[in-house]
Amino acid sequence: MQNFCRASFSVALLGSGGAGIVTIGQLLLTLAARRGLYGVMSKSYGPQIRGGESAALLRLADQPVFCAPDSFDLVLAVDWRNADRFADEMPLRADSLIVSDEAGGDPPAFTGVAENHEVLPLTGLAKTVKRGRSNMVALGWLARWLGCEFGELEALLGEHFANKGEDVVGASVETARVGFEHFGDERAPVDIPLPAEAERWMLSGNEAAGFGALKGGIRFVAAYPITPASDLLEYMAPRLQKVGGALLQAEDELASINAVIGASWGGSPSLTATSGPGLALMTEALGLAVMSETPLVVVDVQRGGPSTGIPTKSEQTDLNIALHGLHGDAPHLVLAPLGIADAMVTTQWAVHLAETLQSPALVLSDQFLGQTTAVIDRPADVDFETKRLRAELEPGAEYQRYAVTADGFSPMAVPGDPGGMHTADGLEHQPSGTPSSAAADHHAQLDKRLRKLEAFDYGELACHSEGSGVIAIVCWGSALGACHEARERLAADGLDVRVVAPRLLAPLPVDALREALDGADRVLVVEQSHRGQFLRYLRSELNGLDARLMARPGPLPIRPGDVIDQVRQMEQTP
Amino acid sequence: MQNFCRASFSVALLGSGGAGIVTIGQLLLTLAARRGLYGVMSKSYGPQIRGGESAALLRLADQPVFCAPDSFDLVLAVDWRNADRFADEMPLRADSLIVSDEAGGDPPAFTGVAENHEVLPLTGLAKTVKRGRSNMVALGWLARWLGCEFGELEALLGEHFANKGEDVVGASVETARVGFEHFGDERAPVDIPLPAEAERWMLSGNEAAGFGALKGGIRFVAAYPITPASDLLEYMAPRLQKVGGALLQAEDELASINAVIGASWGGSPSLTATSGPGLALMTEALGLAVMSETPLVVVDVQRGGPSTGIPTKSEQTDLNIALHGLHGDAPHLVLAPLGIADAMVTTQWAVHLAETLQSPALVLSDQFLGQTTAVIDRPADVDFETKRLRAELEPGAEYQRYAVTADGFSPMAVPGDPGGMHTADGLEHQPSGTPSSAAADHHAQLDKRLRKLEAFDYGELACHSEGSGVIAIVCWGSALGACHEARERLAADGLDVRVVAPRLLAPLPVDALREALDGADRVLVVEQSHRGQFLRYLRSELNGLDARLMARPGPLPIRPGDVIDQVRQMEQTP
Amino acid sequence: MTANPRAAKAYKSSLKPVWCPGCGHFAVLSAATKAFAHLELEQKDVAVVSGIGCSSRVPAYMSTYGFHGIHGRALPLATGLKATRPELTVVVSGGDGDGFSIGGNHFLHACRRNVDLTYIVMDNEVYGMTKGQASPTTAPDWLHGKLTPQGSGTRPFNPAAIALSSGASFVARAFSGQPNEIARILCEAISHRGFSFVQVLSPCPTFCPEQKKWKQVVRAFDDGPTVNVEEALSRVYADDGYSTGIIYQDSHPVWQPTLGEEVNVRAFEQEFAI
Amino acid sequence: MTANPRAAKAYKSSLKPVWCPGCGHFAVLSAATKAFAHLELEQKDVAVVSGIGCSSRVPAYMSTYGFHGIHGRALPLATGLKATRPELTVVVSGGDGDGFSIGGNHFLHACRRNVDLTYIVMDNEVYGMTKGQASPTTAPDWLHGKLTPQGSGTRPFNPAAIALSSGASFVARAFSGQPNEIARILCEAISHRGFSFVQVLSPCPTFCPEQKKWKQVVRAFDDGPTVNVEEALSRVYADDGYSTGIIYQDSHPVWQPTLGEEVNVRAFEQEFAI
Ligand SMILES: Cc1ncc(C[n+]2csc(CCOP(=O)(O)OP(=O)(O)O)c2C)c(N)n1
Ligand SMILES: Cc1ncc(C[n+]2csc(CCOP(=O)(O)OP(=O)(O)O)c2C)c(N)n1
Ligand code: SF4
Ligand code: SF4
Ligand SMILES: [Mg+2]
Ligand SMILES: [Mg+2]
Repeated sequence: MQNFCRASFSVALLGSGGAGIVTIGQLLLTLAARRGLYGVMSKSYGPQIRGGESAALLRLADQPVFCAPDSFDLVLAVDWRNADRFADEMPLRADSLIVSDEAGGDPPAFTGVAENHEVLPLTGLAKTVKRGRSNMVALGWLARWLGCEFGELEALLGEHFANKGEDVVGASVETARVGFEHFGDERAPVDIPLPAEAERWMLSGNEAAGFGALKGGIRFVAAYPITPASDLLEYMAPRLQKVGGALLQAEDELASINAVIGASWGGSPSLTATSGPGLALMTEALGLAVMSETPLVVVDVQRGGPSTGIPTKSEQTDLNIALHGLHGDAPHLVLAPLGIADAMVTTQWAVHLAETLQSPALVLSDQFLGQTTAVIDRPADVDFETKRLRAELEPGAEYQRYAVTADGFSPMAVPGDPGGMHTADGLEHQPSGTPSSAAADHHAQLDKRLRKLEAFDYGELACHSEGSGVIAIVCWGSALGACHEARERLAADGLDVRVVAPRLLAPLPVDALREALDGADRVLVVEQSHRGQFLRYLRSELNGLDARLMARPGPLPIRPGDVIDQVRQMEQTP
Repeated sequence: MQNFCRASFSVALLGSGGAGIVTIGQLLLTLAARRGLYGVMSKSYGPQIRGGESAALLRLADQPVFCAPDSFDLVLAVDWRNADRFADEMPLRADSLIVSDEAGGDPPAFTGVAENHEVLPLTGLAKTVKRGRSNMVALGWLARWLGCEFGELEALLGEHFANKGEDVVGASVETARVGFEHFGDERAPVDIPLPAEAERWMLSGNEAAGFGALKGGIRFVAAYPITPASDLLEYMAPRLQKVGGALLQAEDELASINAVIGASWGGSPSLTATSGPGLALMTEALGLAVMSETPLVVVDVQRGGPSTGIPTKSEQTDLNIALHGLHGDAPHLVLAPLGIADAMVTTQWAVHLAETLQSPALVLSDQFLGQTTAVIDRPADVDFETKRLRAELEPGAEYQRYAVTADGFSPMAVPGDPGGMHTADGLEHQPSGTPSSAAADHHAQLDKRLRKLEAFDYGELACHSEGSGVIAIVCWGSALGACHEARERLAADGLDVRVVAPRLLAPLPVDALREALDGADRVLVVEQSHRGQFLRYLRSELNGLDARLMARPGPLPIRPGDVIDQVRQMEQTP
Repeated sequence: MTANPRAAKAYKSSLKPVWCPGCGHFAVLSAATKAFAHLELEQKDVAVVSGIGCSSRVPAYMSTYGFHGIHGRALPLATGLKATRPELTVVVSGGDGDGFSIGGNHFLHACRRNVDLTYIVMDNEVYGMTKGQASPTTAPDWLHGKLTPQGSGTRPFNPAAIALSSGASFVARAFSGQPNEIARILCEAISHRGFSFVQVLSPCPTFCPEQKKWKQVVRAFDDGPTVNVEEALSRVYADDGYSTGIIYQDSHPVWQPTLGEEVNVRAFEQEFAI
Repeated sequence: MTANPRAAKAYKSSLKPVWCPGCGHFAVLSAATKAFAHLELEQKDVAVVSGIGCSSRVPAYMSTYGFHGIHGRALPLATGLKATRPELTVVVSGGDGDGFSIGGNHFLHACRRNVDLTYIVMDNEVYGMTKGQASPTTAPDWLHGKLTPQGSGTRPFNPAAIALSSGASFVARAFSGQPNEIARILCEAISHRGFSFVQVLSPCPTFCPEQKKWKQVVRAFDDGPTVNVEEALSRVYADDGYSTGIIYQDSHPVWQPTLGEEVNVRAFEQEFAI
C-alpha cells in the first residue's frame, strides 16, 4: 500500500431526478485520472427507484486514496431539491466552497457551516446552447477548476457520447465550453501536484472482484440478483461467456449455491455473489460444501443490516454470519479485501485457496468497496498457479474420496475420471464416502477437515501490517482505507502507529497477528458495526486481547479523522 | 437440581429387527419408576430405517439422573446381530454382567472386557407359550432382577397392551411370567434403595419442551419435520388443537418460520421446532423478526453436524449459528435447557422472554435431551405471567410501532386494534415504521433493539450455579447432566468444585457468570463440540477467561467419569 | 363497481411511493384502495403483507395494517396471520420475481392449501427493484436482462396455468391500465372464500419501456369465470397472456383451523404420570 | 427393453440399502441399473444426484458417480453439474417430500429451464425418512400423518399437471411394481434431450401399508405420449393418478451454455484503462 497523499480535494455534486449528476461525476473522475491524479467516487441516492435526488462524492489526490474524506472542499448543486438528506454524507468546514445554480433553489441549512457561497448561472448558460444541459455547464466549470485544458474535456466528451451521435456530442461540448469559459481567468484552478505518469486503471471493487475471480479461474457462476452485489454479477455475465464459462441466473439463492456446488464437483471453479439476506439462505448449502469438501467462492457484498436493512449502504456486519453462520462444526475460509484494488487479488486468492483446500471460501466485500470507483495504479500481475489436488487413479485400486491424510487433503476425482467413482455426501462418512455415524469416523473426518485449513501455510497475504509504534490499530476489510490514511497523517504529525489488518479472517492467522502486535501496548479495533463483531472475534481467538473499540455502524463511512481522534485520546491515556 | 444418587444401575438391552427391545426398555423404566426409582432411557438404532438392530440404554437410580453412565452393569441381548456397532455406546467393566440368549449368537468382542457371562434360554422359554416372544421372557427376568413383584409387571402389561386385545395381554403376561420365574430364587435382585414416595413424571425432553411451550402460551406452530425435532412437533400437534391453537405443517422451513412471524404479529404466541439444517434455512427470517421486533420461539433440537451430519445423534454444535447466524447486527435471545425436566421451564421461559422482549428466542435442546425419556419429580408449577406489552391506543394520537423508549420496549399494536395501524418492516425504519436509511434512525433503532435485551433483568434463571471450591466447571445445555454428576461424585470423594451453566446464552449473563466464578482459580469448560464453540464464545464476552477445554464432539455422550478425570488432572497442575 | 373516491383515498397513507413516474404499480395501489372502499372494510381489520420489490412496497402506502417482510416469503407470513386471525382481511402484494422466482414454492403450496387470502402479483416481467434482470415471466429472447445478455433462453412461467394446476380456487388477470377492472376483480377476489390469485400486468417503464405497448394488446377474455379446471387451462393456453378477467372460480375446501379451546393445558399433565 | 442382468448389476455398489423390507425404492434402483445397462452407459460418465429421504439414498447404492446433497436441492446441484459438464449423463433421484415440498420451487424452474437431466421422483405420498408425515401428494383425509392427526385438509399436489404447466418437455409415470416398465421409461427419459420427469409410484409399506393395494389399481394409460400440452393435461385430469406411461414428450429449447473460450481473461484488462 502506498504512502498517503498530502494533497486531496473532495467534491460533492448534487442534483435531483435526471440532472445527470453521476454522469458528470464519472467524467470528472476520468478527467482527473487522465491528468494523472488518483481518486475515488461513490454515489448516493434518495429512496426513489429512479429519478430521485442523487449525489456523486469525489475525492481527487496526488496519491492513491481509499476512503471517504473527513470533509468536502467543494459542494456543487445543479439543484438543491431534497439535498438535506445528504447532510451526513458531506461534512463541511468553514472554508468549504458551496456552489449553487441561480435557478436551483436555496442551499439547505447544513451548508451554513461553510462561509464561501457562490452562485452560478448554470441553467441560464445551458439555455444559450441548443439541447444544452446545466450539468454540462457545471462539468465545464469543474474541468477548468481542475486545471484542465478544454481539449482534454472535449476529447473525453467525444468518446463518452460517441454512441449517442454527433448531435449529442456537439451539444455537450458546447455547453461544457460555456461553463469552462465562465470559470474565468481571474480565479486560479485548484492546486494539486500532478504525480509521475504511470499506467492507471479505473474500476469499482465489484469489477475488481469479478476480474479477480475470472483471473483465478472461475468459469461458472450461479446467482440471484441482489443489491449491492448485482453489478459484480453483471460485470461477469458477458465476460464469463467469452472465456468459455457460463452464468446461470437461478430462481433463488438456494438454487445458486447448490448449482455452484454441482458445477464445482464437476471440476469447474465456481462462484456466487450475494449480500446479507442471500448469504443467510446459503448457509445450509455451505455446510454441505464443508462436509462434501467441495471448493467454491461466495462473494458477500455487505450492506446495512439486519434483515433487509439498508440495501444501498455499507456496513461490516456480516462478519458473524460469515464466520459462524453454519450449523455444526464447519470450518471454512473467510477472506476480506482490504480495498478496492485489493478486491482483485483477494478474490483471486480466494479461488486459489478454495480450490487448493477443497473448501468454501467467503469473501467479505461491502457496498463501499463494491460500488465505489477508484483510480489506481495498474496492479501487479499475480498468478497463484491454482490447481485442485486431483486423484491419481490406478486401475483396480479402490478410490477413497475422503481419505484421511497427514495434511488433511484428500485427492479429488471428478465425474468422468475412470475409477474415481464415489458418492459425495453431506452425511458424515467413512473415508470412502459411505455414510457413518460411528464416533471414530466422525472424529477422524472432523480432525481432517480442520487440519487441512489450520496446517496450511497461507504466507504473507494472510495478514497486512504497516507502520510501527506502541499504538496499534487493528481493522479489517474496507475499514483499512481510513486506518491507513489515519496512520499516514499521524506519522506526518510525528506519531508512529501500526495498522494491522488480516486479509484472511478464518482461519485467523493468529501467529501473524501476535507478531504484528508484538510490542504494542495499546490496541484500537476499528470496524463498521454496532457492538464490535470483529473485536469479539479477535478476543475469542486471541484471548486476553486488551483493546479499545471504535465501532461505528453504517450507513456513514468511517473517516480517517475519526480514527485519528481515537488514537489521540489513547495517546493521552496510556 | 437435586443431589446425585449414590446408587445407580445401568442396563443395555439389545436386539435386531422387530425384537421389541425398545418396548421392553420402556416397560422396564416404567416398572422401575412405579417402584419409586428415577431413571433415564435412551435409544440407539442401526442405519436401517426400520427393522435394523436397536438398543435401549437404561439407567436406574435412587435419585434423579440426567446423563449417560460411565459404564453399564448389565447388557442383555435378545440377539447379538450387528451388536458391535453399539460398542462405543456401552462401555463395560470387568464386573459387568453379559446376558445372552442361547439362540442369539455369540456376544461380540467388545463384551470380552466383562468377566461375567450368562446364557439364558430366552427363545426356548418363549416357545413354551403360545405367541410368546423372547423379549417378554427377558422383561420378566429383568423385572425380578429389579426386585418387583410379578403383580406389578402383570398390571403394567395389562395397561400397556390393553388396546391390542386380551390375547396379546394374555400372551405377554404368560411369557413374562416364564422369564420372571426363570430368574429363580437363589439369585438376589439388584440392590437399589427405594427413595421416598413422591409424585413422579416420565417424559422426554421433547415432550417437556412441548408442554412448556403450551404452558407458556404458544398457540400456533408452523413446522417442517426433521429428526430429532419431529417428536416435539408430534407431541404438540394434537394438543395444540385441544387448547384452541393450531399446527401448520409447512412446505419447508422458510415457510414455517415466516408463518410463525405472521401469526405472532397477529398476536398469537408462536413457535417452530427444527434441527441444524432447518435452522440454517431460518436465519434470514430470524433477522426479520429481530428487525420487525416480532416475538417467536425456535426450538433447535441439535444433532451431529455439519450438514446432514449424523441426524440421529446428539451434539452441541449449533451454538455458533444460534448466536451468530444472522446477518447484520441482530441481537436476539438464545437459551438452553439444562436437562430433560428443565426443558419444560426453559421453553416456557423462552416464550415469556420472547413475548416480553419482542424478540426471537432460540432454545438449544439436543437429541440427547429431546429423545431421552426420564423419570423425574413432578416439577414445580411456574407461571411467568407472560404478557406482551400492547399499545394503549388513544384516538387521534399517532401510533409509533418502533417508538424509541428508555427501556427499549415499544408497545405493540396488533391487526384489529383501532388506531394501531402501522407497517412492520424488515427495512431499517423511523419510529413510525417508515423505511429510513438515515444514520440517526439506524443508530437509534440499533441502540433500542440492543438496549431492550441488555438492560432487562433476567433474574435467577439466567445462570445456574452449584457447589463451591477453587475449581469451576463451566458448561451449557445437556452437558450439565454429566458435570453435575461429576461434582456430586467428586464431593463425595472430598473435592468440592463448582459447576456453572448459563441457561441464558444470549445476552450472556456476564455479571452472574463473573460472580459465580469469583474466587475460582482454575476453570474447565465442558462441551460436546470439536473445537470449543462455547469456550470461544465465553472468551469473546468474558475477555481473558483462562480455561481448560474439554470438547468432545458427538455422537458419544459426555460421561461424568470423563469430567472427573479432567478435574483430577487440573487438581494436579494448579 | 362503486367506490367513493374520497372513501378510497382514506386507505392511502401519507407516504409518497418510491416508484418511478409511469410505473404500473400506482394504479394497482389505487385500485386496491377502491376495492377496500367498495367493500367498506375497516382499515384496522385489513392487513397487507408483502415481500421485497417495487411492488412489495404497497403496505406502507396504505393506512391499514401492513407487513413488509422478506423477499419471496409474503405468502407463508400471511398464512400464519390468517390461520390465527381468520376475521381479518389479509391481502398479499408482490411482484413476479418475489412471487414466481424466489417465492415459487410458497405460491404452489398456497394454491393447494387454499387459505382465505387474496394474492395480487404485479407482473412486469422484470426485477424492477434490482434494476432490470429477467424474471420468470420474461420472454426468453429479451436481451436487456442484465444477467442474461443473450436472453434467458428459458420458457416463461405461466402464472395462471401454474395456479390452476396447483389447485387454486380463484384465478384472475387484470391490467394496470384498467384500474376499475382491477378494483372490480379485487372485490370478487377478496369476497371469494379461499385463496384468490390476481395477476396484474403492471408495466415497468424504466426497465421495460416496450411494455408501453401493452395497452394496445390487452383485451378481456371472451368468457366469464368457469368452474372447470381443464376449461380454464384451455383458455389460458389459447391466450397470449394479455387477456384479462376472472378465469376460474370454484369453492374448494379452505384450510382454516378451528380455534376453540376444549381443554386447559394442565389437562396434559396427567399424561406424564407414571 | 433388453438388459443383461449381469450388466445391470455392475451399476450397483456393494452397499446394502437402509430401506425397509418391501420398500418400493428397491425396484426403482434395480430398474435404473437396467436402464443404464441397456443404454450401455459407462459408470464413470453417469452422475446420480439426490437430496435427503429414503429415496434420496440411491446414489450410494450405485457404482457410478453420485452426490447425496441436502434436502430439496438436488435439482439445482444437478443443473450446475450438467451446465458445465454436458457430456455426462446426469440423473436426479428423490422423493415426493424432497421434490414437491421443500424442493417445489426448483422443480418448477427445472421444468421451465429444460436442462438435459432425468428426474426420478419415488412418490410414496409420505415422508418415509422422518417416519410418516403427510407429503404434498398425500390424500387430504389420510389420518396417519404424524403432524396432521385430522388429515392435511389440503389438495394433493398433482406432479404431472404441475410439470406440464411449468413447461416440462418429458413427463411420465411408472410404478415400482413394474420394474421393466420403469426401466423402459427411464431409457426414453435419459435419451430425451431436455428435462425428463419420471414419477414412480413407490410404496412405503412401513408408513402406508394401504399402498399395498396399488398393484391392483395401477394400469397403463390408453394412449402413448402426446406433444400437445392441453391434451396431456386432459389425460392427467381424467386419470386417478394410477395410470402409467409416458404422458407427454416434445422437444423444447434446452438450456445449455456453449462453453467455448473466445478470448483470454487478460483481454478484459484494457477495459480498466482510463
Ligand atoms: C433473499 C434476497 N435475495 C435477493 C434480494 C434482492 N431483490 C430485491 S427485490 C428483487 C426482485 C424484485 O422483483 P419483483 O418481485 O418482480 O418486483 P418489482 O420490483 O419488479 O416490482 C430482488 C431480487 C433480496 N432482497 N433478498
Ligand atoms: C432442511 C431439512 N429439513 C428437513 C429435513 C428432514 N427430512 C429428511 S428426509 C425428509 C422427507 C423425506 O421424504 P421424501 O422425500 O418423500 O422421501 P422418502 O423418505 O419418502 O423416500 C425430511 C423432511 C432435512 N433433512 N433437511
Ligand atoms: S423500476 Fe419499474 S417497477 Fe420499479 S418503480 Fe420503477 S417503473 Fe416501477
Ligand atoms: S420408511 Fe418407507 S420409504 Fe423409507 S425405506 Fe421404509 S418403506 Fe421405504
Ligand atoms: Mg417485477
Ligand atoms: Mg416420500
